[in-house]
Amino acid sequence: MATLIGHSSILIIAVPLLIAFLTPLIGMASKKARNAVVIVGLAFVAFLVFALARDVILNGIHIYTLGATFPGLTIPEGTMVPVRIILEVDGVSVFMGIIVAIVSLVAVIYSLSAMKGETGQNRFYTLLLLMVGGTFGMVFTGDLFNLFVFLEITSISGAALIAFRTRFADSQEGGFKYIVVSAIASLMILFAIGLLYAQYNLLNIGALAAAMQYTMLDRIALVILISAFVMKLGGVPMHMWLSDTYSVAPVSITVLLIAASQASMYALMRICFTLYGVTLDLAVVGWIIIAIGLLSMFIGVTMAVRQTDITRLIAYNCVCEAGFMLVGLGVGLAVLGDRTALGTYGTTAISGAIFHVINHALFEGLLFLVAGAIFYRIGTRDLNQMGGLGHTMKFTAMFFLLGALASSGIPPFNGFASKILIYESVYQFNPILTIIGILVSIITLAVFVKAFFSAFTGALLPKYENIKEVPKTMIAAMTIFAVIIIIFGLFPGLIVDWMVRPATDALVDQASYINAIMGAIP
Amino acid sequence: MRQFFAWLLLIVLMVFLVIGGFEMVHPFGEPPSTMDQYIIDNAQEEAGSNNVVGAVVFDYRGFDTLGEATVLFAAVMGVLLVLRASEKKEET
Amino acid sequence: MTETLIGNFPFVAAVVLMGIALYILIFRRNLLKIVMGITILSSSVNLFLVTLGYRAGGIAPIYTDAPEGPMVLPVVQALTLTNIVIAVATSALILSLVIRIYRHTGSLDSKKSRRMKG
Amino acid sequence: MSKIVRTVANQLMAFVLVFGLYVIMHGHVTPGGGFQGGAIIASGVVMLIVAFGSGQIKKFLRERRLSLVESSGALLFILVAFAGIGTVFFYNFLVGSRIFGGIPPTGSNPGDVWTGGVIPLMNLAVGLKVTAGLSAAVLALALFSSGEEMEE
Repeated sequence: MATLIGHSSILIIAVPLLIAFLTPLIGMASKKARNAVVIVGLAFVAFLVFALARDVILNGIHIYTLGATFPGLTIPEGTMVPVRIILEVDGVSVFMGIIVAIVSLVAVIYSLSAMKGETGQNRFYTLLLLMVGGTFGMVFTGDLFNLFVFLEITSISGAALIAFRTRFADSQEGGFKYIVVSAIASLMILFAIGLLYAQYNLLNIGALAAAMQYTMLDRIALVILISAFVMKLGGVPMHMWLSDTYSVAPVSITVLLIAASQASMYALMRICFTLYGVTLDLAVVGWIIIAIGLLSMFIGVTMAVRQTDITRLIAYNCVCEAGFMLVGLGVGLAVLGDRTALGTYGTTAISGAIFHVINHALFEGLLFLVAGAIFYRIGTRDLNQMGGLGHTMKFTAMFFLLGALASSGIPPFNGFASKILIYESVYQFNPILTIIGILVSIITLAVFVKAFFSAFTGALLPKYENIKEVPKTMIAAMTIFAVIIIIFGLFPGLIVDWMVRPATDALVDQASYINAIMGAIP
Repeated sequence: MRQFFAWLLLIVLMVFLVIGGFEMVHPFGEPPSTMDQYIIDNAQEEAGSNNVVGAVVFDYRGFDTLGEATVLFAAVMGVLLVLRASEKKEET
Repeated sequence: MTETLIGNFPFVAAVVLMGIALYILIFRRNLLKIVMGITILSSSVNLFLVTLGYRAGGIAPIYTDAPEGPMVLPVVQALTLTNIVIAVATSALILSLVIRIYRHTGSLDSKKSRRMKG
Repeated sequence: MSKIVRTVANQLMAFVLVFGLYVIMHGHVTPGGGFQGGAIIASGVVMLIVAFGSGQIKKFLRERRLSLVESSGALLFILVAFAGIGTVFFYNFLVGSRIFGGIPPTGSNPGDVWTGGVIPLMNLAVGLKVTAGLSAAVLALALFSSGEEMEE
């Protein structure tokens, strides 16, 4: 068991890749065997993630040096810097890992019946596993170039999966957009990595953070990195691609795309808090991120009001919720250098943002799954053509209501638990931000109530009289999300203490991240 | 209007980057080399490879190469997925 | 000052190439030209990375029958190799998507397809 | 294409194969490696596609089989990486052993193929993978744009 945990950080990345390479071979022989292998593999990975999470929270940062004579040998003899690729798993990484593990399991369970009858399933599952492996790699790696490589894996397999339904022109265009945006973003990231490498001859995040001088070139690299990652997570100046891709992908893929966007959010946190840390012009960068967040909230919610397509509506809601996280992060970043302010409200703001990351993945995932279930049964996403579906699809209607209430921050659900953390801490920083946030939440609620009434209530339309509830595996997938949402909503204190607080401490504590790589520096 | 902003963005970005190019801390031809010099000195002994780039690609940064091979695999799978013949599922 | 200007010219060349690529990506509407823009962008980044590793009078980092002299930095060459393969993969996938879009809409103009912007 | 082009392409393919294999297997001694050699062989396949037309090539090279070969190459690569997990993932466990275990003398030397540990094996796996992968992608694009029906 100890050896398994010792190697778990690499196994979590390598096992999905291994199964992905195996899937085409197994799929030739038997479809059932393939599905079984995929589910068992992902369940094993999820088990490893939870075991690793427990270990990291109890024993601190987990280091794995690839190709060295033993995993802890970060710096070889005869030099002062790390040479090999190092996986570095701390509280935040493992927190993101938990999100990816849950989301990927649910996505596969949902796909089992949602994809029935489609061609090309072998390749579908292969690419899905590659995407999961890529997202795990993004959150676990401690090396900048490795981050870029895994970002590429995620975006290429994501683009191919978005274009899965080749009979619709929309999907092809969505895939094209996604890959163009991610190619530009990742090449700019590589350029910024080159700028950092040119000055310090290092690629490891911890070692770079220790050597950081914050010169002119570092500022250029910072601007490029922030804009590229904001582009990848769908922040406002570059949010156009998000609604076009999320709405056309198969929904189980959309759920994974949300997780991939959250991994970009994680990368943004890493860049700001760990790579640059206190050397930044904290107030300036913090306010820039707050501004991006405010714009995202505002534009996301106003665009959502106008949508009649249910998936596009939810996609714009994603932009809006990403804004909340960015505001929380920005406030935390702005006061990072100020010990007292950080203690009174800074860490709370960051906790709120981090907690909102997992809540966002859960309730947006649930909403997308519901939209996918409706599409599966009636073949349209247009809200105006729906009506009275609540009579026949009772579970689906209930799940939609649950997701909508959680998303708008209504008390007994998880969205409230994280939004209240953001509101109360941001209020101490700047009250106007909180007022805007509450307003945006209210409009979100209005949007979802409108959508709920037009889709599920009213008289049952005659053409939908034969519509049945969706298959059991789809219900099971949605139930997993729903149960976690309710648990998180009922016991937010426990979750914050066990998972969110360690993640926040790990994010703020730049020194121990560096020490884990470079050894204790006096 | 949109054109104007795009031009502005492009020009600002380029001026920014060109200044960066001229202001490189280490001039062309004299890069810093703490990490690379270690690899050049030890590649033969540790990886047993005369080709230092080969040693970096498959030994020191082998995980990147796994990722890169995976990217290629994903792209080929994607091409075959996107260009597959037709879908049997009828429209509902 | 002029010495650094001339000496750092390779970096500036990479940046100028990047400017050309960004110009194409922002102002051109033809899907194939967008693909070309991405390819040029990745070439410019490759050029930048390779120039980073150059040492004055350096030789290729291969010990087989190596002449005397300092070796250029190997890590950036490995990074460039990785990026070349990734660029090939990206353009293969993107071209297949373009072919599909062309089959559906009969046009390569991004304005003519319904929701394409940027 | 005309008969001359076809014949020349046919004859050249043998040389392309030999050269590609040379580049793959000497990747740890001379410039080159799995990616470069694989790309060389794949370009030979592209030459055949241009000369004979994709319909002809389809008869003996199916993109489905190519993608299986690609999977096997990727699998071989990751298994070699897994084999080192006794110490650490990606550990070069063959240096100093019987297989490819030679250690070259430090400094400039004539070069010996029997060195490099796992590097030659990985070169081979990657070469297999890149050859099959690029050929499959190009073949699929060529077949699709010439209007041929593809299999699943």
